[in-house]
Amino acid sequence: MAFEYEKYIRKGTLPHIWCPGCGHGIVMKSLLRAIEGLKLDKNDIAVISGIGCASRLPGYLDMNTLHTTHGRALAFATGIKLANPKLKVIVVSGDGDASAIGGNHLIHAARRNIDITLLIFNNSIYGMTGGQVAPTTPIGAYASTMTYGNIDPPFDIVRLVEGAGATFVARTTSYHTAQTEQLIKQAMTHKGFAVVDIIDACPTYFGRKNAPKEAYDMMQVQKDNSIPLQIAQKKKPEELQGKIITGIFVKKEMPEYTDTYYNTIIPKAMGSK
Amino acid sequence: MAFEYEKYIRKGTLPHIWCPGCGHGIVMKSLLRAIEGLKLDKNDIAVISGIGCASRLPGYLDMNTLHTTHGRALAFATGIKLANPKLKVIVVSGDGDASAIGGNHLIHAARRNIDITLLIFNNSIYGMTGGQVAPTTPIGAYASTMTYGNIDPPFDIVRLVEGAGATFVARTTSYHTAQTEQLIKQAMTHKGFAVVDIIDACPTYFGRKNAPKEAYDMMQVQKDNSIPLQIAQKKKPEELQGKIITGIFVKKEMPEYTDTYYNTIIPKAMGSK
Amino acid sequence: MEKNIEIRLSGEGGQGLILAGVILASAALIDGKNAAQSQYYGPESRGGISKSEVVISTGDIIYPEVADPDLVLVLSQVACGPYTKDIRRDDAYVIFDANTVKEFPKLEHGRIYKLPFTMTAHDKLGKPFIANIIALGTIVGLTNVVSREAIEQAVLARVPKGTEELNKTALSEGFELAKTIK
Amino acid sequence: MEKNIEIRLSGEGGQGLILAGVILASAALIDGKNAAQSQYYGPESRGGISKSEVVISTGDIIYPEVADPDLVLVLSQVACGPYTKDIRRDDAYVIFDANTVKEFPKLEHGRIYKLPFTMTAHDKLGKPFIANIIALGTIVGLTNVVSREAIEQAVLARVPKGTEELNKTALSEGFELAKTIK
Amino acid sequence: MGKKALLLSGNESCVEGALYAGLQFYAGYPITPSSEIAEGLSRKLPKYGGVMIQMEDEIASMGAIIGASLAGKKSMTATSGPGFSLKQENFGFACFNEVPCVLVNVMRGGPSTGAPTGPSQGDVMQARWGTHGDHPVVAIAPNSVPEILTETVRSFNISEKYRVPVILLLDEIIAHMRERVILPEKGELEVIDRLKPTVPPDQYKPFDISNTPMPLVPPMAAYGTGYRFHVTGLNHRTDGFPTNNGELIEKELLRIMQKMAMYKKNMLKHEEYMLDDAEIGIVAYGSTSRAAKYAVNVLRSEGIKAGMLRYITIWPFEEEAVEKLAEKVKFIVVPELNLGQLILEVERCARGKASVYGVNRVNIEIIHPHEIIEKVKELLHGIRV
Amino acid sequence: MGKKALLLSGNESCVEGALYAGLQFYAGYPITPSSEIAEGLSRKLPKYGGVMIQMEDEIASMGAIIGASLAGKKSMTATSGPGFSLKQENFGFACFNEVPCVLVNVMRGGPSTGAPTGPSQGDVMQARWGTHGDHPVVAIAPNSVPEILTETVRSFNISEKYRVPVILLLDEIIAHMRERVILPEKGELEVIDRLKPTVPPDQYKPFDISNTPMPLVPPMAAYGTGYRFHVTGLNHRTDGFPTNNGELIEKELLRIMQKMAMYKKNMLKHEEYMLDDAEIGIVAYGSTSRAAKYAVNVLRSEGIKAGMLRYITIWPFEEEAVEKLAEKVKFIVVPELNLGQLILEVERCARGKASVYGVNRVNIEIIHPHEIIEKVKELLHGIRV
Amino acid sequence: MAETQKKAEEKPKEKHTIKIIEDRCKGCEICVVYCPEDVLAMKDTIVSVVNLDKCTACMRCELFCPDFAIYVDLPEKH
Amino acid sequence: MAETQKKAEEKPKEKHTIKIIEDRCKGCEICVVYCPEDVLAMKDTIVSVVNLDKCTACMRCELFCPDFAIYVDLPEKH
Ligand SMILES: Cc1ncc(C[n+]2csc(CCOP(=O)(O)OP(=O)(O)O)c2C)c(N)n1
Ligand SMILES: Cc1ncc(C[n+]2csc(CCOP(=O)(O)OP(=O)(O)O)c2C)c(N)n1
Ligand code: SF4
Ligand code: SF4
Ligand code: SF4
Ligand code: SF4
Ligand code: SF4
Ligand code: SF4
Ligand SMILES: [Mg+2]
Ligand SMILES: [Mg+2]
Repeated sequence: MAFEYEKYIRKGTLPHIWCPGCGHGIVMKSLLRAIEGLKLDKNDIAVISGIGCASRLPGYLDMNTLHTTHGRALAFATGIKLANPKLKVIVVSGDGDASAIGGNHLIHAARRNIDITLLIFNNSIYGMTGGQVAPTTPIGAYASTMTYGNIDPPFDIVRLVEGAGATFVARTTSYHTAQTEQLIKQAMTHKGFAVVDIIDACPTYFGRKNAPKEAYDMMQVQKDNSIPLQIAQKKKPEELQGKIITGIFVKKEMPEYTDTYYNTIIPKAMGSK
Repeated sequence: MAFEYEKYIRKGTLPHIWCPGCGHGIVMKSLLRAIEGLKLDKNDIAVISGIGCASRLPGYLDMNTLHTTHGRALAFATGIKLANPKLKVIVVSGDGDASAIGGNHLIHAARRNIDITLLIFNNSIYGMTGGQVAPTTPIGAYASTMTYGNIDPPFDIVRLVEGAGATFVARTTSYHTAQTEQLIKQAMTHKGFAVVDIIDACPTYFGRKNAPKEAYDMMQVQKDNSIPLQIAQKKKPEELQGKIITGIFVKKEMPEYTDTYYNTIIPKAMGSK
Repeated sequence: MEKNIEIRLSGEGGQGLILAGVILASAALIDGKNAAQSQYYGPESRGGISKSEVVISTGDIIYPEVADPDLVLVLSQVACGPYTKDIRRDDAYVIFDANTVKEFPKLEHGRIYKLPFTMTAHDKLGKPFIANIIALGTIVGLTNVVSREAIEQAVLARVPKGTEELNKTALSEGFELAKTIK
Repeated sequence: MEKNIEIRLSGEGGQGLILAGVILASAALIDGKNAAQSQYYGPESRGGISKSEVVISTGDIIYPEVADPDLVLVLSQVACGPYTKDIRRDDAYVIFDANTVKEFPKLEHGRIYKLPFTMTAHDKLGKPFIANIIALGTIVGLTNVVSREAIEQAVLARVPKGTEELNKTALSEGFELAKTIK
Repeated sequence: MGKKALLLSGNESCVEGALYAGLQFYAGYPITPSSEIAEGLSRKLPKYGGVMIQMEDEIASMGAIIGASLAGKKSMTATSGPGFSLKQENFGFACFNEVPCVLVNVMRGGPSTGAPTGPSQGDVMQARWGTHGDHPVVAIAPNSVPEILTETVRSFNISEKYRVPVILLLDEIIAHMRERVILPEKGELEVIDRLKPTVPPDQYKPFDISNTPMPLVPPMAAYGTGYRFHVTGLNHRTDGFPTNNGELIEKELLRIMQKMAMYKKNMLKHEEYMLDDAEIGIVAYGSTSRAAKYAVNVLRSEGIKAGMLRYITIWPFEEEAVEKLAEKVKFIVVPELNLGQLILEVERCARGKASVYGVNRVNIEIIHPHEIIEKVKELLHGIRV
Repeated sequence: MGKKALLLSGNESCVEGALYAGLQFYAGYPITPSSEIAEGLSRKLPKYGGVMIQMEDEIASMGAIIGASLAGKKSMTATSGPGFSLKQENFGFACFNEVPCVLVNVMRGGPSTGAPTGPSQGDVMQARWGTHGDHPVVAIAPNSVPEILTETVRSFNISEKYRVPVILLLDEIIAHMRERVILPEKGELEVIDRLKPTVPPDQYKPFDISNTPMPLVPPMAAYGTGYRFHVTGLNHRTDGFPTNNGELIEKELLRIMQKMAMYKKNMLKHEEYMLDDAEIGIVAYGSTSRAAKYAVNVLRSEGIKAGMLRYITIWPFEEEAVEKLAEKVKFIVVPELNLGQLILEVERCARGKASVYGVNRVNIEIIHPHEIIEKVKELLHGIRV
Repeated sequence: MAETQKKAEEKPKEKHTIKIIEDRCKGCEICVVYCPEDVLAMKDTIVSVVNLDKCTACMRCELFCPDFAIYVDLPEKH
Repeated sequence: MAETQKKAEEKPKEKHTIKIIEDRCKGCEICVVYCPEDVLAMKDTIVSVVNLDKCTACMRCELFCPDFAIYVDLPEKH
């Protein structure tokens, strides 16, 4: 075997529950390769998720795992990280989980710059509940709660978290397995809140009402529509319409929250009467 | 009387509950002048707020007013606007109300570009509950829940809502009464979601633990620290440390949500069988 | 037929059991009868155990699920255990897919049949997913719980455009299978 | 003193009534007694009705608020109505600020005094906000509910650094006022 | 049977009921097993000129429907357990301010995320007590697909007529089940709209009952109609403005509760099945009542005089119905798809006059008639388990 | 009285209790009248090496303390009504996954925003039923400032020992009141820590009870200690993984409830005051019980044989205490700062053996002893109001 | 600078008065501090006019007062 | 291009096999479509190897399979 994924997977949990062709499985593999690349001990990794198809991921991982409530993974993760700063904390979210109901925790985690890596499995739809519109669904796309085509302008997750203060922000697609692996590695190495927006495919529900329908075709679209940031920067806005710009958008050093707490507040408090 | 504020104020409701020197009253006056300037009928204005000192404002206005739950004003306002699109809808929020507990509704209203004007009375603190840290409190400032000085990096509200997709974003201070009036007017004229971040002063609680303490001194700081955007753009980042950059940051035309719903979805639905 | 007819279609997610149940219930309505259709499925999008139940009656339907099965269809191995254990009547039909079910549960009651729905779907029609419609044909052929016209009309009303002929053929295949055991 | 002593300090927000109550209760603790202090204030930061109640006892304090007032202090007009109506004892002290209260409620019970706390604070000490401490001095002077040492110690422990002298003077002024009516 | 019979799911039937009742605004957030309500309305509501919006979460959805209702539109939201919990704060706002609206809760297996596709009746007590503070509540639990339609209409009617939010408590079984429904013609069912004020705008107070044709129910103006009023979640006076005056606070709270007491009889609804000569009482609601009815039939066929009291309106709880029942039966059995919730009310109202026993299940299956039958027989033969 | 007596508010006393009990993580969101707890911990908790964080809202606060508890730290949050409503969804997660933590709810006037500085006991039923689905709950309601300290310690102990979230229900009166408190020395009060697993990591299952010294209570590993386990809000098996198997689902839910039943007696606590020969029973809790005790004294002094049953642990409800009381008294009076909540449980458990009457107030004032006294006299003289 | 303010400053110094609503004044001193002409002063905890003659009707006091307590009463209708 | 992928491509074409875990394969066809050498094909609803010889061990099937169902079994330990 070229890569021993099973080393990180809980025995007896495969096959997973995802549909044929669901991109979540592809991203999961990229995540595992990234973890392997960082040579981390499974005991030191905590993986937390909310609710949704993507959020079923932690259950498969042989690590410290927690499957919380819809949208709230970052809040639980904040508690875990602050309670045990030596844990490497990864949050796995669907786009709905992270940016719809979970939007507030997203921007606040970004603001605090707490050392959590957030992976958004962004398939532009609510998979788990059957294809309702998400805050990431493109204008005009069909969804079970957008019978006449979506009129809600989608978030640009990258700009959203950047505006909220995130110190590491990147984007890739499930098709770009190597880039995903690399970006996750860099995100996990970054000290502070790091977000990777991973454009992903839900053939079952996004595909049901939109074209293309097949998983492999959806991956092809990811491939064809992607433009690396360096190239995109040289293009005009019109040329970037509908494109997926990939790469690292933000990477900056700022005090990390857990660190500041333990190294500033506690000493100050202990010093004062 | 130079300006007849009372025309817009409900009889018998003054004096208001705000503390001596609280900036909320100054901003309220700027708001009333802006409304007068737009020659709007009081019957056609709805003013909605959450909970907090700032959120007590609607009660004083002789308009359609609603004082909701903490952080949720934009959600209620969205229902009002969609139910009766001819209403001019203004949401009045404290910084905590808008960006702490209400952060999710803030970014989603921005994303939707719904025709609501949001005024954030940004005094960098939770006034109503007694001076706890807010997501806008500067690093190092003291608050009743930041005994050893604040370590939570604050939001830049302008960047946050810009990142979320807002189509009109401006900043001013309670000191700049004329600019506040003008910006509110422009925000209200803008078709879409418009945010005015108004740097404001809470002498009682922000002043209690930080310098300066007096309302007039806090206003002086607002004055001295403000730099208009056009000038700021010519300065280096270092020179802008701790400065309040004022002016209009974003102003762009995008389809407005209510409009799109009534003019796209409904006709489509009625047309289809 | 005074008593309610209680039918359970079981198998796993992806086999079109819910659709089959809905079609059967619609057919009952077309015949002027009353029907209640219900289902269970898990969160897995594929492979999870699943069932669809239809109760058909000329009068009111009090209990809307299968309380005392008249017919149980089993299209997959996972469904065998849980969904056949409440068969209490000797005249109840228990119909297994002979291709997908390998180990058959020991049953104390019921008339047991093993029919090649999946194989028929695959070999004769070239579409494995059509086994549900074939099974419907067999059920109606066997029990006359609804009229042949009604089931045909109901199938055509609910299947995707362009697949009408295929589905009609599938139904007929089901009726043929019913004849083999009647 | 076997019975609890029940004291109510009333007025409006900003008059320092809560602080006064806390000081009085602390003084009781210094004397080795038991005390319970409670308060009510509205959301207005200024002008809203407000009260602070202190129950002092050598034994357990069962009901922690004023059930049967021994002393009611009224420092503002708004507090007159609501906070004097439950006075049931003829020997209860009812002390109004003669400067801030203009209309006095008609009371059936109690020993009623009107004392110039605000004026004393303003004219003699130049600090209107110190009326609360003056009133405390008067209360202790009148009732001996706590010792003079205890109240002095309690005041000094709770007032801002640098205002110790001012507060001590204020207390003395209060004791003086008490003498005028004793 | 002149009109066409449709095979509808419970959720679809709810959509039809809401449209029939005049729904004009829906805001929701998807959650199994309620999502088909939003999906159906996404397609149908704009055909009626109404607005359907998917909000960012359940909290926002509840806020939006309150806003829309205050702006004069009949409003609804739908959810399931986790979302029901999230809506509680704003739901309390609606209760307190007497804002008409309908909150559909399609119950699923709990607690927490539980079993999203599993049936349950686990939120019955939450419907009564889920938000903080004392507040009026109406909760209605139909037991069939056609009844969902008529009870949805009744929910809107109660909500509008008495200015009280109504919770429509469905369970996953009937929400997802399909049954025959005949859509009512226009005029066939009563449709009630809220009372409008008759006083001129400058005399209008949103909670004033001195000028209402319906005692204790204040007429309700809509934002944007020239009536400029204030609404707050703080304790308020009849003019809608906040107050700290304890007397006024209590008066207003009591008025709302008295309103509920006064009209309670108009909100209540129950079904009695073979109760006349019953010696054994079964108290049930929702899908479980269908197993109970089946059980009654079986028991009767075996000569056991069982009868069923089915609550259609669960809250306010019709205490008298249990009191009466307890007087005459040997014992009462309460089957519920939870660990015993409404049984507490049954026990309370039985006042010791009849023993009360539960039949409970939380294994995400519907209660089977045989379980009820066995329980009754067991109790009859004096065997306690 | 060797140790120094401090004048502390109830909220300050709660801070001292939590620190004494070993609190290591606090997450909260400010709300009157609970904020002083967060403020006190902001100053004191880091002195103990613990973390105090103000989160973006109450939902996040509840989530964070669950996370921290799973990472092995004793955790707490504090709020009031509106925040209590918001925390319900995540609170249910903690109940279901048996995550030790303490949720302080300082009750204020409700419903909705209500009267933020007004006292209330309006969330008593919400504490039991606020989240969806069936779930275990412990709620404790002290009645004095010193008791807040000891009951906070007891809350942590129960929570840790039995793996159950505990709600500490304070009311605004005792939270803001100041009384004399003597801080306990180290060792003076018992402090209990959760059971740690004894099996090696590869055999560990987070809800497995086959290897526990305390029947039905699974030992609890912490994240990051080599025990790699899974926790989910879905219905799960003993190994923590989700399941759709109805039998397993029911088994696990019943186990949690059985655990509560088994240890209920260890969680219960009540005070009996002059009950031995009582002819009139007063059932009370929280600040109201102090008015009740005062009333008992006054009534006794007038020759009326009244007595008080005070619930300190409210949930689980000690049914037997009321049952016993109902057997011997003429009637029971239940004073509450709400419109009648715990009285429903009292009524239920009295089983008709004694009539039960409420004394209720929602005018944001504490109940006065005289109101109770008058009610008792009125009832004694046969006058019903 | 916005209209209201500009208008006020350009205005010729006509006869006008400063109106103080004492019930509303909370004594924050903002008007006193920001009056460019020292027209106002605190008297106890409330503001009062001490030098009306110097007043230029610049409107600052009115614009800044958070409490709707001070108005510049211009003679002509605006 | 990331390490894993590069490494695989540079590798000399040694003897290797494609391992398919049939229980896991959900028949999404991704591996079939993205195999550059047409090594794979669908057989019923499951993938199968039809032309191992052409396989270059490029790893794409393994990288892309969402179901952990197909692996390139390289002879040497990695
Ligand atoms: C409080 C709450 N609201 C709603 C739901 C229902 N729900 C479950 S997952 C989900 C959205 C899933 O979409 P996404 O997060 O994009 O993940 P995906 O399934 O697409 O991977 C929703 C709305 C829930 N479980 N809890
Ligand atoms: C759900 C809920 N949580 C908390 C509170 C308590 N609360 C009331 S106002 C407020 C914050 C006020 O700060 P801000 O919004 O900045 O307004 P300001 O008072 O400073 O004008 C808080 C936390 C509440 N009322 N409801
Ligand atoms: S529904 Fe969509 S997101 Fe969910 S498993 Fe299936 S393909 Fe993936
Ligand atoms: S507390 Fe602060 S924000 Fe609130 S009224 Fe006082 S000064 Fe203004
Ligand atoms: S108008 Fe200008 S000059 Fe006149 S009092 Fe006011 S601030 Fe002073
Ligand atoms: S600004 Fe207004 S409130 Fe402040 S002192 Fe002047 S008049 Fe009074
Ligand atoms: S390794 Fe490459 S060439 Fe070989 S089967 Fe996989 S995709 Fe095809
Ligand atoms: S990619 Fe994986 S699951 Fe899909 S067909 Fe190939 S082996 Fe099967
Ligand atoms: Mg998604
Ligand atoms: Mg603020």
